[in-house]
Amino acid sequence: GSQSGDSSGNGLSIVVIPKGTTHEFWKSIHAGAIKAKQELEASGQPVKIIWKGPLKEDDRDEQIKVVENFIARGVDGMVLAPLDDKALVRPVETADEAGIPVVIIDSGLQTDKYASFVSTDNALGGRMGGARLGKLLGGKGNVLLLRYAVGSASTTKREQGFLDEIKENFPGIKVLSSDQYAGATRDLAYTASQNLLSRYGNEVNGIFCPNESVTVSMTKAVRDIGKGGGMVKIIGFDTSVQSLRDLKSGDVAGLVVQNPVKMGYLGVMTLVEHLGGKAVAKRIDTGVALITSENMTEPDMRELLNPPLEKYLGTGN
Amino acid sequence: MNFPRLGSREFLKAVRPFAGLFVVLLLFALDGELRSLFFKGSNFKMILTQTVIVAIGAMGMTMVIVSGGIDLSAGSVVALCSVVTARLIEQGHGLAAVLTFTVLAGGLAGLANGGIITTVRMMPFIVTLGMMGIARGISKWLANNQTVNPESCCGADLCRCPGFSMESVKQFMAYESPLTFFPLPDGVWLALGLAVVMAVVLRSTVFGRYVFAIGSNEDTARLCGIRVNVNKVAIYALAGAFFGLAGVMQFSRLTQGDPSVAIGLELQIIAAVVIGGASLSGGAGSIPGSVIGAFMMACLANGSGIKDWPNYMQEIIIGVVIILAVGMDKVEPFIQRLFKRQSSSN
Amino acid sequence: MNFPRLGSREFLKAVRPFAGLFVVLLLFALDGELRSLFFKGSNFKMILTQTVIVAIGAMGMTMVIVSGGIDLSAGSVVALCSVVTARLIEQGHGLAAVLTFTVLAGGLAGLANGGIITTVRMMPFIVTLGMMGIARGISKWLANNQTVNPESCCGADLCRCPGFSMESVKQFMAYESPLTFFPLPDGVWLALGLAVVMAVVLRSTVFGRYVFAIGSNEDTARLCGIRVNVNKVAIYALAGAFFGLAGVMQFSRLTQGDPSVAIGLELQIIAAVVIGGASLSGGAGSIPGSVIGAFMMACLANGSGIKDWPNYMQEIIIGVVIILAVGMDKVEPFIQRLFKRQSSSN
Amino acid sequence: MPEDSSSDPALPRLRIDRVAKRFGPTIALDGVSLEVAAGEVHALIGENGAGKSTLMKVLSGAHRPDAGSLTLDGQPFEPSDPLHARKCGVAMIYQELNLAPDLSVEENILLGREPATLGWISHGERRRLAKRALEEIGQSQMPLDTPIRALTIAQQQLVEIARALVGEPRVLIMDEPTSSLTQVDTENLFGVIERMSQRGVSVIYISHFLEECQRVASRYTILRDGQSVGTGVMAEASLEQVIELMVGREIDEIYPRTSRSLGEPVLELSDVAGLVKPSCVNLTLHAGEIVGLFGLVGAGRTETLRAVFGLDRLAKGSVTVFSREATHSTPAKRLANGVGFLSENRKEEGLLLNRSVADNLTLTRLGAVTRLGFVSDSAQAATSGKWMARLDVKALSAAQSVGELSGGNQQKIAFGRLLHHDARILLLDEPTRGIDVGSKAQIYRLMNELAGQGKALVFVSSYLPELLGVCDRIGVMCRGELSEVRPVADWSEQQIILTAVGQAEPKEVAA
Ligand SMILES: Nc1ncnc2c1ncn2[C@@H]1O[C@H](COP(=O)(O)OP(=O)(O)OP(=O)(O)O)[C@@H](O)[C@H]1O
Ligand SMILES: Nc1ncnc2c1ncn2[C@@H]1O[C@H](COP(=O)(O)OP(=O)(O)OP(=O)(O)O)[C@@H](O)[C@H]1O
Ligand SMILES: [Mg+2]
Ligand SMILES: [Mg+2]
Repeated sequence: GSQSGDSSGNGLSIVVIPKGTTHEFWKSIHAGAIKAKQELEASGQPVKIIWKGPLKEDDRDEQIKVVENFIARGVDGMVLAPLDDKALVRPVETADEAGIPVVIIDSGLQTDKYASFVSTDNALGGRMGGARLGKLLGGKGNVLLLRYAVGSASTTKREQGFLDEIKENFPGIKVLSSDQYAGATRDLAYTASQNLLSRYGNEVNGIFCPNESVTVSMTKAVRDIGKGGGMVKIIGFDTSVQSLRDLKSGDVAGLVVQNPVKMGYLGVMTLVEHLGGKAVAKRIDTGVALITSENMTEPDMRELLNPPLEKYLGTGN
Repeated sequence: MNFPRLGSREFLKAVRPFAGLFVVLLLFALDGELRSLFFKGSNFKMILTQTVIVAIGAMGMTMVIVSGGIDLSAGSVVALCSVVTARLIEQGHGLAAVLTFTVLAGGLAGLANGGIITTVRMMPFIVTLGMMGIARGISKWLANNQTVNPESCCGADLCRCPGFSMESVKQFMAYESPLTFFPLPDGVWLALGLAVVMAVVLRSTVFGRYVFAIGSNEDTARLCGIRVNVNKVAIYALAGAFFGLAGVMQFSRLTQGDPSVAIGLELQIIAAVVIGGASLSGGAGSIPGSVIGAFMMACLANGSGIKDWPNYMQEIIIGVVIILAVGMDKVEPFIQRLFKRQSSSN
Repeated sequence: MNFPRLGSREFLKAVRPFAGLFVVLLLFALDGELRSLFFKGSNFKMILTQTVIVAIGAMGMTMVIVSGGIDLSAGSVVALCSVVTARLIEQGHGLAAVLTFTVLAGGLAGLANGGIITTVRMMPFIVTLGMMGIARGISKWLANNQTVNPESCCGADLCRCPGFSMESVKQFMAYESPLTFFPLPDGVWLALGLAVVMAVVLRSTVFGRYVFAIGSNEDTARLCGIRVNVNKVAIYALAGAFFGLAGVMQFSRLTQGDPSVAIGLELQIIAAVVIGGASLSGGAGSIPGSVIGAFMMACLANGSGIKDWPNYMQEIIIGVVIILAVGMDKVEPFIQRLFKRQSSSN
Repeated sequence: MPEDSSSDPALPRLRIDRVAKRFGPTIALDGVSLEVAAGEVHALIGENGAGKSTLMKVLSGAHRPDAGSLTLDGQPFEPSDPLHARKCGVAMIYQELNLAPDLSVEENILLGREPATLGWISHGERRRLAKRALEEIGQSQMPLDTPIRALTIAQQQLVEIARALVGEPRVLIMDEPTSSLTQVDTENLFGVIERMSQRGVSVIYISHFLEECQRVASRYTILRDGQSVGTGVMAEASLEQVIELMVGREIDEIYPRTSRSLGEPVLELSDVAGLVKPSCVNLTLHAGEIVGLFGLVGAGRTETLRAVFGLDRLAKGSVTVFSREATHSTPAKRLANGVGFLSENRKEEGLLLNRSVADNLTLTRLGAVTRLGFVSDSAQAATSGKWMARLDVKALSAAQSVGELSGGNQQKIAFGRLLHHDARILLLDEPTRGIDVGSKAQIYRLMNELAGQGKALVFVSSYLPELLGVCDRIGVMCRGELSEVRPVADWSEQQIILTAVGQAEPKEVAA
């Protein structure tokens, strides 16, 4: 793949393909990738980072097209957050055949034709959320799980981790509903949350939300019915400007956070190492943490919560 | 105004969307579980609020469809305008300016639609399909591919908070007291007021009749001296303005400008308009019908959400209802004959 | 067959989609960066493969649109059939059975569309809008709200692997050697073959002529002894069968049955058909045109994808091109006059 | 001679000077000149495709002329669009109906000139104006709130006429206003025209019924191939002269009749009734005869033919075709049995306007142009060429869209389809509607020929002279019932009309 025209002059060209582009999570991944690029350039290894998400988010077919188009274009390597753990198998294998190594980030893929897999332990994240919720409720009460979207491997693992934790360690807690899907956008998630709450609003004590859009929407819906401020304990996943506000105000009882900057950074770094001929670990964990209103002022949590995005992505546009 | 006679074809047509709604509510009332959960003031308040965006969009779309056109760019324009609202708030404009400029932005997109449709004489389906991509692209560009959260710049350290009109815009869709029917959010009142105004405009102004004439037979309208092109441009621009307003509501609902919101909204809006009695070949339709159509769809979604049916059931049911609501037309001849027999036996 | 004269209106109409494609390729060739990256055999192979699903869908849609209808359920039916394929493979059916039953499933959805449209005499837009929700719902139900991955049941410990036809289906869209033009995946050949067959069917069989007649004027067609309803049902059913086949291809592409795939695909397919010269009011259109339309859209997406443009640029450009490609019609009179002047000066 | 106070009597009201117009390769107008004085009724006469409608569309602002000038009351007149023309006082009744089917009668009459203040329609005023316009043409009983689509074609035509009268036009153009009117309504219309002309309105009257032109017009102009070939005072011209100028040759006999022998009964209707109309029709049609059906608008002739052809459902009665009972049927089966139907409404129902002449001609019997299972374009073109030559169709080629042809030529294509189908029973609903005299003669000749070949024809028409000239037997329909079908010789014109208006029946019962 390194015979392609545009990589000769300015070093390696690497494409980073997120699942989508509008969630703030992906912005942090982007920042991490740029961070890696800056460090590599400083150390004399020029790298061109191409940031390209699928046109229609949450559309597997679109992401496959993006991967294919970059195989055709002939980049040196790919960092990919697969929308689906199976659908992206063939494109990744095709890339491998064409001599383009791929590092998988964020969400797993059911093949071994990749260079490395850099991500959070999502099941662990789900379990951490479950444990926290269980403790907050004192081991009894009713909880809800609003799932994210069909087929997303990372969130499915979190949802499973959460359910496993509740089932194994908190037998006194009843899961009221765990088969509703929020859908891919905040708007869909908000409507789904409202409708779920108009049924269970009176009996629910705790809610687990497996990603950012569901967390924000569910919190808003809970506030709408007048149960904000901790009357219903909400454990969310990932951070955004809004969910941090909610954490501060006490509407959200805890957020399980990943380290997306690290994920983007390690994704690119690992790929470059691999391209340089070095052996890289097949699985790299970027860690999870649970943030509550108590520990959110601690320095390392702060770093997690407010990644210096501007530093890497520039301000504004 | 002359009101259609009871049992006449016009009467049945005007009443059809209400009948559809009535049937849906009746079915819900028959279900014991739903009866208590669905028929609550607070729940209706929520449904009304969920209806606002589709209803406002449906008012614009009704005009377009009655005039024989279609606007597939509605969803994208709503997303675009939600981003425009966010950006305007961010820049510290007041409520009036935010509303005006957002509505203008929507109107501009509509103007482009109408302009291309009339000057190049192209099918509205294609032009607005193109505009669907264009508006979506522009909204992503404007939003820098992210959601735009204007509040975020309103930290405590800033003396002149640029997002000072945020709270007023948020108010449109905010529940003040979530457990009662009143007070309804401002957005609901706004939508109701607009519906009344638009119903009268479409029914009793020269412009409104021209909309029907153009949709019924464009050549005739032209030969009768109606400036078809000017009117069409006005129709699309006005519809765009409504989508712009719906964009403000969309922002208010999410409290953020989201360039990827409202995908497929155009089909929901079109469905509402058609359930409300409009004909896609033009010349027929009404604002009250369309608004009721939007409300009926929201009721359905809410009801099946409450009943904890899986999502797929909900999709199937809404699909079936769309077909049934419009297909009811075909049952009318029977009802009509029934009425006729009664009146003749008197 | 008699070929239309050079410069005649028919000629320009037939040639239009090709001209559009030519313009797109020319623009790409002018760009230094794209020239080397885009015009590569391996890249064209990818574009062709990416075209297959839309192209197969467009063949069915062309018939529907030429007959004066529209099918908004195409995307949902494709998703449904990708799930059906997955389930059939899971149950251990052979390749022939999988293909047959999936295509039948699609045909059944189309049959339902056509049946309702003709017996209840409803607008196709509404019926297929309803079917869009219904098919999507059914596919989610069939898939149990998950993606269906038939391979997964094919563990080493199972003696009779139930997914034995998986590999053959996957083969349709598999790149054997990603860096060369040949061999093309089977799916591309299948689509090309079908295009030839369908072009002849639509152009030169009695059924094909009936499709045009119905789209041109249904009343006239009825008066001329064409069994309009029977033919319409056949048209929608056949179109459904094509969407079913596209579903198999969709499965092959994702190697999984995905109930949430192909959202909005119907609009892409319709755009391809219309770019290919069809009229949404019926009576005009052609298979080669539609296939070229699909190919052109894939070229555009590929080109702007390769060129590192941000997503929003891509969406805007595709939107603009849809409008331009169809609007080219209006430039024709000028071209026509040009040709005439030349031929008269000879 | 009525005087118009507003204009100088020396100036013609309207002057058309060397106007030319072409549509692509078709030269529709090739330097036409014409003068109309105030208060004059001017007949514009010409074959199908001569350019009459095009000239009038230029006048009404629907088309822009390529060359030439128009003058209205001495002022240059360049209508940019129909609105402009109407404002200048030029109103037009178009040949093809131009109504908004979803709007009510009242709304259609005042479409484009609603009485309004600041954009708000004044409903009362609109109603008043609409009523007045309808009263003027003697149609005060027309329901004002009914949507147009619920009216019959004749009623629709009347609405169009009413619309043209709104707003006091200076020039009123009527393009075949009587093509679907009955005699009574036609008489009414003539009254209107007279009153208008007395008021100083200039009327341009286009019709293929030359007697009508003779009755209402004071002067005439003849168009041929887009050129004016003659003009003069109507009273001084003989019909033969006019026809010769129009057609460019002499027509020896308009209603040819060769002797023919009556064959077997091929179509028997007994007590046929539709859902609404007809209520009772009994008819036996023999091979080799032409049976005419006369009646007023709404008498149910169209419905009778539609029901027989299988387009509408039959409520009761039976239909026997070629001695085989086949009451309930579909158009497909009827066509297969050799029954053909020509619709009175070629634009809405009779033709595929955006398809080629060839497709339209061969559609019912594509089998004849199918080779090895595929429709052969060359066979289609050859077959169509044959019929086009036979019917003298004016078209560029068999590949031209039917929609681009003139009205009369379109009608010929619709007729030609029955010939290609080789139908043995032809149900013809107003086959000569909108056709010029030359072509009419041709169609009569053709009908005569077909009957001579042993085919059976039902000929529905509202134009009595042609029925009397062509048919062997005539039946009259009134309110859904068909009278006794008698040989032409047994009818007098007077009797037919009395029967049609329903006044002959009591006498018959008494006798
Ligand atoms: N819009 C058009 N496009 C192309 N050709 C046209 C158009 N309108 C009229 N023509 C052609 O112009 C010529 C004159 O047509 P026009 O309708 O004026 O005839 P006419 O005298 O009114 O005939 P008729 O008695 O049949 O109504 C015809 O050859 C017709 O085919
Ligand atoms: N089923 C139908 N669908 C559409 N139009 C119809 C139908 N039946 C009748 N018509 C139209 O209604 C009009 C009135 O037809 P009807 O049979 O009542 O009168 P008629 O005796 O044929 O009168 P005329 O031919 O003089 O108008 C006709 O112009 C016909 O085209
Ligand atoms: Mg004419
Ligand atoms: Mg009739």
